[in-house]
Amino acid sequence: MTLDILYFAWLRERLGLPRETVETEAATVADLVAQLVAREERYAFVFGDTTGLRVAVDQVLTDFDAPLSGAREVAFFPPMTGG
Amino acid sequence: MTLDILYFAWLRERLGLPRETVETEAATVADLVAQLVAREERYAFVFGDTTGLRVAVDQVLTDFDAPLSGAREVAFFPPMTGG
Amino acid sequence: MEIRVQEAPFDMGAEIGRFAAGRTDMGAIVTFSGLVRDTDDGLRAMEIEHYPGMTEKALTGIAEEAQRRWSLGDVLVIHRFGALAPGEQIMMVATAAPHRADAFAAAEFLMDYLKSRAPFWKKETTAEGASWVEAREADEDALRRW
Amino acid sequence: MEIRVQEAPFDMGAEIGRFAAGRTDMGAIVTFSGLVRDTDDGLRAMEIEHYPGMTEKALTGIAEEAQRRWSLGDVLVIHRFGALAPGEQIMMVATAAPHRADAFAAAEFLMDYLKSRAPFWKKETTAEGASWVEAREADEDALRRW
Repeated sequence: MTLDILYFAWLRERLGLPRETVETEAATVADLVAQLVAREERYAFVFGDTTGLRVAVDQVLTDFDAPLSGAREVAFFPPMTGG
Repeated sequence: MTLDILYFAWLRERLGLPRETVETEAATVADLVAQLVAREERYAFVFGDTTGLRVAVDQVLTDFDAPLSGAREVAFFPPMTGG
Repeated sequence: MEIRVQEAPFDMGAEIGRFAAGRTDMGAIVTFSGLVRDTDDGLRAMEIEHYPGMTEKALTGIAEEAQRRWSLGDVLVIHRFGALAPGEQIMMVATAAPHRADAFAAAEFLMDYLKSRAPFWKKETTAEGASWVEAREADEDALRRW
Repeated sequence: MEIRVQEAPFDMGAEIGRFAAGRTDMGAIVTFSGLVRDTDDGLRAMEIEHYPGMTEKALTGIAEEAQRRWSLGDVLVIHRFGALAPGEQIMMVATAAPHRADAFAAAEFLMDYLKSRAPFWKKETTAEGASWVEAREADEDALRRW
């Protein structure tokens, strides 16, 4: 499965990239995070504590247990501060 | 004591006058109302049930027990409907 | 703080633009405006009577109380009297505050008190004739939450 | 219902004037606008990042939920992104309803959800440097009242 992964705010800055495309068989968001963390040091830093992070699958806010089957876009970001 | 008495909304319309000046020794608003009611039939109609009425003494909302000593202006009206 | 009681129409957009302009210390502005609403039996006109002198005092007192209760930068109240047509603006309040909770609470407080404690009376003319608007119990109840 | 996410400034007064114009079926209009506030350590600039695509969806979903919960005639949401200076308008919401309680509740609901559920992130630059604004626990708590 090909996934577009997007990063916003300080995650984008720390990783040094706003988006990337990955090939993955991850079943859930948490599986995907584990794969990323295993890949490079900078991901381990960003995803060290996911309790303070938010995730959206195909532009809908969800949680780290969410399944990825059929997903095309996953976004990671800190809590929102609009308004 | 000389008092200006003002009437608003349907009280003004029913009495047929927006204001009048009276000489009175009424000690309280309720005393003043009793004097007016004794004076003419149309006052009896308007003040028949004061629970649905409001009163202001010198432009400050108060109640029918309020003393009138030193007062110069008393206004009677229905509940307000601004906004 | 600005309190205006006037017969003339006002331009709500222009008033709010002016109220908000140039503030760098306030994060939140809340406005409420009341419009003459068409009724089911076809409202033709609304007439608002008020008590000159007391009206200004009552509105000023309500606005001062709001400023005591919440951290506000500014308050604006405009209320019209006289003849109004459906769709016309009857009144507006605006509050500016560093934080949104204060701006919202103060605007609702102003409206609740203005409704039942400022000396205005509405008379509606419809196809059925003219009648004074009756105060709603809900409006008196609304005061109890403050 | 109108949802706009834009980089360009907007004229709050003109937007509200337009939103309110010609309504004869709505008695109440409530607006909220958020302004860039100067901070104690001297805010120089604010940068707002957002998630194009999801932002519009999230705001539309929040506005639709408000319309389900309250009797509303109309809803307007405008939110900017990009670089903003102190005093500039970040965003606004407006609600029109037959009655004021609905207009107020819906506007507060929109703000509470927009704050914590629409994908915007603020970065502030002061004399001390640049930093991402942290979400406040109070904002998350505010959602629980609905």
